[in-house]
Amino acid sequence: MTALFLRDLKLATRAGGGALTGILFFLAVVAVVPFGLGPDLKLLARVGPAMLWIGALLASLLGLERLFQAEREDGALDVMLMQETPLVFTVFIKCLAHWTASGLPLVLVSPLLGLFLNMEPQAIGATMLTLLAGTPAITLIGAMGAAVAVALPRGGLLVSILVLPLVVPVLIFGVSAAYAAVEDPAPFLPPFLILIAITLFFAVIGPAAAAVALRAASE
Amino acid sequence: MPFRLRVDGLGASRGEDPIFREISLLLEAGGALLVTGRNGTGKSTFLRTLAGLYPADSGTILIEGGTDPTVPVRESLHYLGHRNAMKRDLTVAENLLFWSRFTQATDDVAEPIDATGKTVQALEAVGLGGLGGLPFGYLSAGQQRRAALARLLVAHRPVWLMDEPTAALDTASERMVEALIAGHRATGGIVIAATHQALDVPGAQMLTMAGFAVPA
Amino acid sequence: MSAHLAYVAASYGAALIISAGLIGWVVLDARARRRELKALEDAGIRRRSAGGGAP
Amino acid sequence: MSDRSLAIRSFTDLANPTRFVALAGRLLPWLAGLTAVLFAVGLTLCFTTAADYQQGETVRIMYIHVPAAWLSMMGYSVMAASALGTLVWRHPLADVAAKCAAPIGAGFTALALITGSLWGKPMWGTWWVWDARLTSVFILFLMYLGLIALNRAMDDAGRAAKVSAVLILVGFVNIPIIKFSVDWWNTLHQPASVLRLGGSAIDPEFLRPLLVMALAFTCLFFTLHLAAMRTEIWRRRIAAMRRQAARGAASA
Repeated sequence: MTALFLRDLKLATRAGGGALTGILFFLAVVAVVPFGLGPDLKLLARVGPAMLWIGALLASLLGLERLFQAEREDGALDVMLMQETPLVFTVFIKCLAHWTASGLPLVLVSPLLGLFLNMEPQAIGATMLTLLAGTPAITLIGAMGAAVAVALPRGGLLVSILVLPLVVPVLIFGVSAAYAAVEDPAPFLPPFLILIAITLFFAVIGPAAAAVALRAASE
Repeated sequence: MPFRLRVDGLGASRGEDPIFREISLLLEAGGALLVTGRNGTGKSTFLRTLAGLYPADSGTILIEGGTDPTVPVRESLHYLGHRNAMKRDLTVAENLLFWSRFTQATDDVAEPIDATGKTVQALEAVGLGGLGGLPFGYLSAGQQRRAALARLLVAHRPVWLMDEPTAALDTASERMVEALIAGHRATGGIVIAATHQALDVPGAQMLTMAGFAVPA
Repeated sequence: MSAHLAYVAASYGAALIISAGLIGWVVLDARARRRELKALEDAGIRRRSAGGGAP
Repeated sequence: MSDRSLAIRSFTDLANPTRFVALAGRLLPWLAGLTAVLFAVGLTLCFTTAADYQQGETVRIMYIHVPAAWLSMMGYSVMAASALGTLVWRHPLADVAAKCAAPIGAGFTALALITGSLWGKPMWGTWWVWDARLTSVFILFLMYLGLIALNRAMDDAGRAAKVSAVLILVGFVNIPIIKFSVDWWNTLHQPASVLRLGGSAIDPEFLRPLLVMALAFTCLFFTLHLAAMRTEIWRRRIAAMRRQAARGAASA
């Protein structure tokens, strides 16, 4: 299993890998915000955490469609289906590798982008923490969408509409936790713990659903 | 109990249209089966059904005398499809190293899996000895097919399912494929190959797929 | 008060339009498929499992 | 003699499409008639009861809005049950049921959203209020659209049935999470003074038209669903016959 993890990491960081495109897209989204909202620092600071979260969400959804498509096109998916290790675990490892390659960099680069939006250190720290807890959930949810994209030849187009309703709770709790850390009255812990709970919840549901869809796709 | 592969009344269909019906065969250890037939008569689907990748709607596939009866059939099979299951960005050695570790049956972990050693041997066996360091994308179609064949050698599985093994191969490589098949059968393995060219596989059973011409 | 009636009328109008739309779509779809089915059967294509079997 | 063989003896008999089509053919006229009667009674009740002292005439919008919202959730539950039928019991018609319920459910959800915003205009002066329940229904509408798009992207019905069943169930499991997160998000940003949609406790006088209308809508849903399933079976049968004809011609 570690072999699969390391291979996927190598693949992602190699030439064609998706890691870099995720970060660049995130940078683009956040860089565009001040031009849209204007240079008013106070407004940017208030909007900061939400923008970082929306940027990270869109960036991680971007790279997900190729998660299983490449394996299917070169025939590796068939071999993976014939393994004794259950497919669910293989899918989980692939999601982990994909998150490490393209989710984690988003979290690491978010402080830099936070400065663009004139956020105080405390807000940057909180956003980073919530992103760290929330982005895995997005990858795990996206895995289901990616599995559908493999199952249906034309299914890839509608991955975002299928995944959107499931990602809304992650966004809600992520942003509310980030804001809670900044405004005194609102408690930080409850939304943050719920966010972690959602991530764990999808850690189970995501790979299981993706495995069923992939097996249906191999027919 | 000698190692055997038994298939009884196997049938599969796509939606409502049947692809093949009532295929039964018994292959002893060291046995081989050549599947021939016109295009579109279901050769590949037959192999994918054997591999468990395509749902059969009738019949059974059993492996008798295997080490552990509870293990599902597909885990003692190697399936070589039309596509090579290799990543273009990784080098040939990296690809084979990965497949060696990934398809390593868990019970083999007792003796240390010498993945690198097996990879080198496999590359030698298919005549790609010096090319381990090259990215897979640089290889010619024939070399890529030989690298795909090497994948069957890096991890031991008793039954080989090969779909057009000699595709994109020159005559010299075809002899090499026949040698590989003979070698695998010598160690008590079973080989099922779907092919167009006449492969010299002595003592192999023949199965011609008639396809299902629906009465008009 | 009369303004409120406008909203009430709009709501019932919307309900009517959507229900009529759904009913219309189902009825027209059924009629078209029935016609196609009859045309195919007239052309003498006998369904293999005419009795039942998978849809 | 043939009529007896068409009688439905047990649930598994429904698995046979021909028998299902025959049953649908017999049931549909009765169901349609019942729906018409219920609507007639419901609508008269809607307009004969007194207006609400507080909301005035707009309370009559509730007679459409609340049943439509219930229907949108019932529609999704029907799809979830069908998805279970496909995955667990491998019932051949379950996929047909799920595929046909989606557009009808989406229609009722749209109705719920439209009447919700028409209700909001006189009450709060804006066409759309991010009220917790309205938002949940909106997300449900997105899920419906996703599933309809998925069903249309399916070319080979059988193969992708399992995939859409999986997605329906995943969506269904997530409804409580979405509901909870939207309520949380709503109380966080919305000043608490927003008038809740339900208004004061519904006294019996308003309850009667509401229940009759809900019954009428439910009957309408099942009438349409049954008819749509029958048509879907025909559509798949036509596709099978066309494929057969093509193959027959090819091999002749």
